[in-house]
Amino acid sequence: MGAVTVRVLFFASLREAVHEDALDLSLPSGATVADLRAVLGERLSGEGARAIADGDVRVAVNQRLLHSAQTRLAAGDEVAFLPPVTGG
Amino acid sequence: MGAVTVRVLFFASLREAVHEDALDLSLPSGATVADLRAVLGERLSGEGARAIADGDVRVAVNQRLLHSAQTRLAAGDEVAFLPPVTGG
Amino acid sequence: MTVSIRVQREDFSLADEWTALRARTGTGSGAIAAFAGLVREDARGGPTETLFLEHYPGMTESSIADIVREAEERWPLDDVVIVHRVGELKPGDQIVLVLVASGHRAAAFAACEFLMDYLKTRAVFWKKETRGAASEWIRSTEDDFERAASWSEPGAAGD
Amino acid sequence: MTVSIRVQREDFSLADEWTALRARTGTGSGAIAAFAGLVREDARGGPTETLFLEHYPGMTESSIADIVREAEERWPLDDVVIVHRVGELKPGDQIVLVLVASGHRAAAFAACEFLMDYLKTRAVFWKKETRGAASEWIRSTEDDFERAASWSEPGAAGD
Repeated sequence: MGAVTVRVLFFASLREAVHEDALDLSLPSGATVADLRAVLGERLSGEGARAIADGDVRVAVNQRLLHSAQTRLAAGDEVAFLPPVTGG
Repeated sequence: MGAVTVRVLFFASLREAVHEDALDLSLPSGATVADLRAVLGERLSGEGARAIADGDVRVAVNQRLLHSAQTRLAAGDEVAFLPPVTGG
Repeated sequence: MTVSIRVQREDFSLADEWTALRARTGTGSGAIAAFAGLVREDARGGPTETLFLEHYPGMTESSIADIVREAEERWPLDDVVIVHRVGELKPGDQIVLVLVASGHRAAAFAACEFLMDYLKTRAVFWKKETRGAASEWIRSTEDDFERAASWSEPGAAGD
Repeated sequence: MTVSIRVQREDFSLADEWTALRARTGTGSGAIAAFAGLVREDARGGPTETLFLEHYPGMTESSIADIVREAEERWPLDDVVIVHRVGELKPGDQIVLVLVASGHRAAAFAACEFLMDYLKTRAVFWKKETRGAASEWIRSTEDDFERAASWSEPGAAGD
């Protein structure tokens, strides 16, 4: 069992709270989105961790909104944290 | 009691049936739209007379649709015979 | 509120009307809805059809102005432009243009559609279709007659 | 059916988009509805406000494409153009343009309004308002949240 590297994106208010618009994260094979959230919670600053933990935040994997936090991630996946959209 | 001269206009299919787009008509003072219709019925060709007698034809005096055939006409009035409008 | 109503033989340019409206409304109007109607190709595949449109100069414009006033009472509008062509038109030619500027998206859409509905069914125009050698004045559809009933004043029947 | 969806920092020209659409549709489409949204002046008379719009490149466009497909299923459409700006915008700037060509007037209007409703409330954009020295990300209104509920997949809650 190796590791998978995924690309994590932050948008709008989350981008500002995290002070990054993207980062690459290495996770154990078989890691789920819930696992990724836990890793991020430790790695980010308090402000960033609180922002992505907000109940309104949605996660998209490869540009599709997630059905379940138990979705397993694969190498090269793009995982985006999205605050509620406001429209244009 | 003198006479009043009114301008009579015909549009679309009525213009074609009457073979005129406009004519000036002299009527006795106090003449109504019903009187004008009677005068036109004698003066126009059979085709023109039948066309303006059609129940769908509306009459406008000075560009306002008529409420009553008993409306009296005044000198210089513009009396228009309108087939049903079709929109643009 | 600026209202411009023109019935003309000449073609019109949406781009020019749009630019002029933008210059008048400045930054005050958040929403501009536009509609253009064109002469459609003959769907039945017959010989190319031409359309001849006739109006009653003066009355057509003032009855359109009445409807614009009705729209103004219903919705908050900043600017309305209506251009309607008359004379001989071919498939692909532009017939009608309506532009409506408002502070509100829903008002701009609703007023634009309301005005187009009036223009296409109840406005004082008459249409003649020519298909090859045959030409005829178009009769309103039954639906149009019903809509048109509200256009004539009460008591007009039988005149 | 031609669909063009662009999210861009650059301004757009309604006239150019219109001319290109007319060239594509030829004489087949009888009805073209258009809508442009502009940044409104600050109604409260405060310091001039700037708006910053952010999107998710790729996902924003593909979610708009999904909605265009939904519109195509509901109405007979010939051509759809959507241009949406992102980045920093000032009062009077154009934000969004939607053009819809159809054989039918009602379909063109309905689809144009349907697409605008999506773009203004549920599309993947985030807005930040700057008023003087203060700036904040706009929260959706309650109404927008309700509309947005149908956007996320069942089971997404709690993710």
